[in-house]
Amino acid sequence: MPTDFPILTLLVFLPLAGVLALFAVRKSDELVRMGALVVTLAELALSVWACGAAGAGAGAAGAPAGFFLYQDAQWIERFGIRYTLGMDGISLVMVLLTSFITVIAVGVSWRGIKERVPLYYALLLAMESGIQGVFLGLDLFLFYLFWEAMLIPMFFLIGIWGHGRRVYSAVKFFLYTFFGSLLMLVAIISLYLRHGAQTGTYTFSLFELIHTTVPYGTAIWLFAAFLFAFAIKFPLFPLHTWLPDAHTDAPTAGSVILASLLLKTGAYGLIRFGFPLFPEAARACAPLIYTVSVIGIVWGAWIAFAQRDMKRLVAYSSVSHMGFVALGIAAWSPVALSGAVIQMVNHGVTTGALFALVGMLDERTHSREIATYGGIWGKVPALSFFFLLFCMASAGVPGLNNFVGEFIVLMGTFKVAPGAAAGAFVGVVLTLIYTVRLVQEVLFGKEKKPLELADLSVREGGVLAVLGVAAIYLGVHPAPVLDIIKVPIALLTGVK
Amino acid sequence: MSVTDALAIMPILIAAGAALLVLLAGPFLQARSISWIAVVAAAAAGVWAVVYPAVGATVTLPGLAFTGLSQFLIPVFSAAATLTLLLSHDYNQRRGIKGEEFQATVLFTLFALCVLACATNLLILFLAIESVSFAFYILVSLDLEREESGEAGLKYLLMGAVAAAIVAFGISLIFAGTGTLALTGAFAPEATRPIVSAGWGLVVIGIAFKLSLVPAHLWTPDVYQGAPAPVAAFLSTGSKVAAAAFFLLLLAFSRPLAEIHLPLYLLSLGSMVIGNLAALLQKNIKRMLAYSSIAHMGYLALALLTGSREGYSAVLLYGAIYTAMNLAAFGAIASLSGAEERGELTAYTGLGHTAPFRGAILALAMLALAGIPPTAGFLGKFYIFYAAIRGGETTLAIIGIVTAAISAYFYLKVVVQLYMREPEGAAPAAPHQGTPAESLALTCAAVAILFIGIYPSPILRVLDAALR
Amino acid sequence: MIIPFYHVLILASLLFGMGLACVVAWRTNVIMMLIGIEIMLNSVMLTFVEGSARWGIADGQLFALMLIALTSAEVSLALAMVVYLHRRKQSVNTDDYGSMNG
Amino acid sequence: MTLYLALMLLFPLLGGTVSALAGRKLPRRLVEAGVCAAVWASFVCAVLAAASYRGPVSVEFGRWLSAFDLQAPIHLYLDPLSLSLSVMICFVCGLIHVYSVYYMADQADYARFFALLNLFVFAMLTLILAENLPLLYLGWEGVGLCSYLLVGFWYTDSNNATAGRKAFITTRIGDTALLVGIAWLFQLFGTFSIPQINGMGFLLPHGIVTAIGILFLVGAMGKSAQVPLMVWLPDAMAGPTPVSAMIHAATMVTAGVYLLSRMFPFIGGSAVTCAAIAITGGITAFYGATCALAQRDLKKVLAFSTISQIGYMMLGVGAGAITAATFHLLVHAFFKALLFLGAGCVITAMHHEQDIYKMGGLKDRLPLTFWPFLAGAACLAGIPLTGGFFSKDSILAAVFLKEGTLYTSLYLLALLTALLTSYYSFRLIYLVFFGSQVHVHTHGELKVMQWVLVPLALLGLFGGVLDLPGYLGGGFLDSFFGHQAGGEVGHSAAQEVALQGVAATLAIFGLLAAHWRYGGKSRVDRVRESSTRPSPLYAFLLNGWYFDRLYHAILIRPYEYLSGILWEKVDEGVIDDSLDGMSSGLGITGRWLGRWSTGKVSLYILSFAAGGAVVLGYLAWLTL
Repeated sequence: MPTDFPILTLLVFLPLAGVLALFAVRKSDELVRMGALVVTLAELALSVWACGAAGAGAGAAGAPAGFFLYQDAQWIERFGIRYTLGMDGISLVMVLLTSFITVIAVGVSWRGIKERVPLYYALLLAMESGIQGVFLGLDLFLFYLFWEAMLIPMFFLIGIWGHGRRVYSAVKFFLYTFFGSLLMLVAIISLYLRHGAQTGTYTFSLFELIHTTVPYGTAIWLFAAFLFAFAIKFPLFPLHTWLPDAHTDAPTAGSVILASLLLKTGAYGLIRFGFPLFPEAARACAPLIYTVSVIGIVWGAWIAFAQRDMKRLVAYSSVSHMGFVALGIAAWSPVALSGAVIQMVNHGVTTGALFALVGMLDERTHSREIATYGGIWGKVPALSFFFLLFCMASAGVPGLNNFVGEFIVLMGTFKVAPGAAAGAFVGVVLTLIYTVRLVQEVLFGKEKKPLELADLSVREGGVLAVLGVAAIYLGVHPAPVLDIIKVPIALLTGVK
Repeated sequence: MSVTDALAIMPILIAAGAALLVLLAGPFLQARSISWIAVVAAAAAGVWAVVYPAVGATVTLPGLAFTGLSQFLIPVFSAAATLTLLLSHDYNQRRGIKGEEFQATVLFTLFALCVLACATNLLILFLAIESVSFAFYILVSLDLEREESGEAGLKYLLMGAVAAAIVAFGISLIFAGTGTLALTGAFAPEATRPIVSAGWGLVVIGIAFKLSLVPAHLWTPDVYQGAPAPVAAFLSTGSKVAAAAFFLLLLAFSRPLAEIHLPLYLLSLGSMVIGNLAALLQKNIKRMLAYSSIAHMGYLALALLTGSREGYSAVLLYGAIYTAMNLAAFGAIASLSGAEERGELTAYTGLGHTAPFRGAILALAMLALAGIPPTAGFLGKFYIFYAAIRGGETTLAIIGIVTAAISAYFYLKVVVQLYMREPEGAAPAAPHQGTPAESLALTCAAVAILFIGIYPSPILRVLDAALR
Repeated sequence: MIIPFYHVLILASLLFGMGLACVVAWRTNVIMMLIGIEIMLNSVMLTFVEGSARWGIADGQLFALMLIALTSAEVSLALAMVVYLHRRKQSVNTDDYGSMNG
Repeated sequence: MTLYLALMLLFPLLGGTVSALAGRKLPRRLVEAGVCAAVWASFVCAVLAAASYRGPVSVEFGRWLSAFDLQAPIHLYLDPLSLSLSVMICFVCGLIHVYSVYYMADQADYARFFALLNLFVFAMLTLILAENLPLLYLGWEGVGLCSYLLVGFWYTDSNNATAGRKAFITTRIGDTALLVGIAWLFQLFGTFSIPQINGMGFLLPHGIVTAIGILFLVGAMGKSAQVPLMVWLPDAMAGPTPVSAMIHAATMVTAGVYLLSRMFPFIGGSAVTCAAIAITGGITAFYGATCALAQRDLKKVLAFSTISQIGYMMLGVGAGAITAATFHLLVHAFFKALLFLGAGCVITAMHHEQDIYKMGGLKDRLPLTFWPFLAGAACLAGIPLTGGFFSKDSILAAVFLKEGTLYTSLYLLALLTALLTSYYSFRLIYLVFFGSQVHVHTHGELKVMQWVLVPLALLGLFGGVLDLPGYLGGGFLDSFFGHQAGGEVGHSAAQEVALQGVAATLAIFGLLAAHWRYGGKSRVDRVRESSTRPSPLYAFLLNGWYFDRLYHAILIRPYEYLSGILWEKVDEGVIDDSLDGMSSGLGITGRWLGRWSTGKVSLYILSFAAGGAVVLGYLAWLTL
């Protein structure tokens, strides 16, 4: 690969360019779908290609340590804003996840979305661009730009193609996250000014700002603003209430992307920006994060048990699972952080798959109520098999992906904060309780009312099989992923 | 007046000449031709200001000079006028607003705006800003068919006249205290300091009216609602930027007094809070935009408050961005309005799908107004808050940001209506086909919103030159 | 006789205040409000003229002259509007013109 | 050796995966043959491994979890303990697979069944052979998952599914304690390797060893159905009978015992933990035996007896007699599998009737079932010279030889339990096989199924040779395990004989009591009584001391109830509604502020003027 090939720019803007391509073929829904699939597959190929650079190992020219792909250009010199993209192991994993899940999202929308198809796929692709930008941007301004820009497509996806109280949910989602982000903006600006005043160079570059000396009292506030923004995205208790609504009312692909990717941006932000920028403040806030994440783990799992709507159940389970990620980040030890990152990936795969499954059931019966179903195992064995598989993955059965993340997080956290980890262990039990309830009431028992159910189509089967393979692979052989993130995590935590 | 002078102030001359031309030739020409003449003239004024490098030329005219600031402001004003003219031609035809006086008045407004941008003393400045207001009294009440239009005109006129008196009294006190009307060096001797101080106070409250800052904001919703949509577009952009520029000239070129800090602080605070909150549940889109306008002027006041170069720079940039955003918003409203003004929010249900282009522009404008990247609205807000924090106004900046977050709700409400609601009962009247002129205007505004949002460096360079 | 500077200012302020009071209080008649505005502007002119006298420059007088022109234009426009509105509503009471609110 | 170990795990994994993915497409015979072959191939590997065994072997196959100092590779460890268990598991599971082919002959969903059976074997072997704790945990949870799905195999009846769920969740509670223990060990040692941890236990303060030991005990309680986490096992009988035989009698439920034996060098360092284990075991043994006295359901009798027998093994571990516990574990696996499979034959013959009071006279109708079953019951009851007698006795002896009031009372409790065991074993025999004849249904499948019982019966009867007491020539296991056995105290032959005499007497006494109460004529009375309302004591025992109801009242109901409250009243009612309330509050404030704009220009001017006055007033105050 030529070193000056702007692969990162391409990664970010290829889907956006795809929007234009879709515009050209907007008359035919079928062509639009194919186009979207081609673009997302190309993006996936590009991400895989980027792995090659990771394998090459050499750092990019001028890049900070750990970044094997790096791009830097002048953008708005008036404010010292630069167009800086960089990819290290953590970004790479997230980028891969994004590309992968977006392909899945296109796959699950194929038949479910029948209205305003071109707009739908255009938004999906725009969304992908935004998320890739978040995972690659290293200039705080650039990051913030993507961070907020990605809200818009999701807002439209929920609002136009959603169900139930879709408008309420869409607006709530938007405002909630928007509010948090704006406070972060204040913090970014003050950090920027402080750095400028100290060094004379006004810049938004992460790796310059890291060296800013911020008095502890101020740092706490700045970190709190960052944390607030990221905690909403995460979501951490008690800032999570937008999530069940947004998930429940979003179209299937929307829920998939929301759960698999958008929530990860919060965690990623905390890892990439929150903790490195304010290490002491972050240390000081760690007990707070421990507390809310443990409460979130238990709370989400407990409330998920009471749910009647499958999507809402999965949504609350996300609150619970993301608590583990937060726990791992708060512990900020190499092991815990590795666990947090891999848990992000795992949660993305598993929860995405569960939302896809619920979407498929919904497409067939137009009901997401658990009470509608029962004993469908005999009718749709393939679908039920995947349902069971992903539920068990979600419950943290070893050999499947979620276990890996949860286990590593728990081991890492226990070392640093045994009390917090002990609380999280309770969640391990509660998780199983709601999962087996879901499995039992949907798959087992007698049919409550006769349902017209067809088993998986080839497309659906393909989508789920890919996710299933990912779930099992990550559960059995997560070592490659753990290796990729090892270098950046060592650098972040200062461990050799 | 030498040739150099004439060339330097050519935008003013173009606007004035075109206004006269339209007025004189009006009876003999078709409405279409009049509009085109007006559009070309208005655009030419702006283009001239951009292209002709007259900055710093020695001008012998009293009270006028072509400065860097003029070079920045005149294109903005000209763009506002041009787009207003483009939008209003078809709008006026649909609404039965006849006669060339509309175009002539717009051009006359542009003339006054250009004069304002070039003014170097208080007299010219005052006359220019009053002429702008004067022209708007007429424009607002030009829609004779609608009762609201006349009512709005009356309210605006009465308030405006009182405000003019107050500003004039303020200027007179400053003059009495300092003995000069020049903007270059108003120095108040200690003895007359209270007088000058009172003068500044009066000027501030007068400007508060022009910028519609709380508590002098009450006219804004009524006037926006009553005015024809293109006029509202022009009013919310041209007159606001003019008022901001007026204040800026006063502040930047004569030493601002420390004592007006608190009044301005409260004005800004009140506007941000009340404007954004009152807009939340508005049902009429124009009233909503009026309250939004109040809030945005609160942001401007926040930047002005810092009294720093960055603050002024932010004000100007925000003025330009705000012009683009509001032109797009009101432009889309104008274009979507048929024989009836499309005022109620519910009348926009589903228009994003039935009128995709204009719906998208309106949605873009709303997102920009809400300050969401990558639109220019985000950059503008960023600059304002950046300047505010840098200027030490952190508390107010945080309050402003919180209110900005709240404001997203009512902007999104429009987007929701456009794309996400099903009509309750009868579907809203289908919009007529968009005309090329309207499309051109809307495209220009949208391109500006996106371009400034994504690559603001060029405009920032001009801005830096303007404030040198 | 030279009238002290401050005396004129006080007079002008009183005049201005009275004009403003007229505008605020006499809301039932637009004409009276316009008269109030005239009074306010007159006080402004007085101040300008006094300023000119104090500093010995003509700028203030010039401003006053311009204000006269401005005032007349404003009043003519206002009266035209009053006539137009009166024709529609048979009222010069500003409180009757409140169809838009909230 | 590497090859044997790898293949031992891979065969069942492969068999399970193939039948899961393609089982429905493949011919039935092929699937059946495949899964059986897979397990028997594993058995062959296990035997070969045993044959070439020279000493503990540890083989690393690849990386699994690896993040910085957290390393949990796919690493197997073969020592006498794991070797003997794997041989036993492969053998018993192999027999049960064959049995299942016939037992499940009329089931359409065979692919799922056999896939799960094979995967279970894989998970069980992983559990046994794991060198590190995460891998052990993988097997531990894997067997739990398979058990969950197999108990609920007949999913259309939601009772079955509920039983599976109960098993899964209850054991998960224990599993989590185990997980905490693992985390703690990792925190202390930075390693998961079992041999390393075992070797470093002495470095730790006593308290920590105790705490970790208790956590492991709780883990074992869940898996091995010990008091108080035993409630799931009787319900788990809802699964197909081969499943009960394989998972809930022979293999999975003994995993707890295995875990504690495996970790004994570490946890044995704390006397408190040992005592806790012994108490748990003793109480459970007694609890299971009492409950078994009153059960009417054939399989539940066996389930409670399993609970009770595992209690013995725990007692043995608690007494430090690892060899004895393992010995009992192995023998128990044979005879309990035998009993369950025999019960399966009976149930098949009885058209899926499981109430023992409705059976009778099967001795003559199903002689090939009766004799092996009788052998199994004899083992269970500890009739002298059966395998069960020797294994149970070695545990009793170990407990007896531990000094102290605690162990003495536990010994007495265990003796009482032995009496009860003998009594309920023969109660079962009398009720099922004696008395008047009922109609049975025999067919070709039943023949094969019955033949499977024979090797198990032989192993059960002569299992004692694995570890004969010293005076009979010493035991094979004892010498095989020699190096890792815990604090077993040497004892004289005389003592041993005396102890065995006591135990034998009690067993015989139990047999006689059962005969007196259920044999001959009195059987008819008992059957008649059974249709009347049971006495309170009887009901108490029948319902497993009402533990289910207790848990339902203090745990399950509050949990369910609170989840609804937390969701609707707190999550939505407080957290979410406060936001909604705040936003509508803002909206109302806004509307109220909007009212300022009344439409009357006079007010506008007034506000304007007032604002001006305030500004001027402020400036005046400032400057004057």
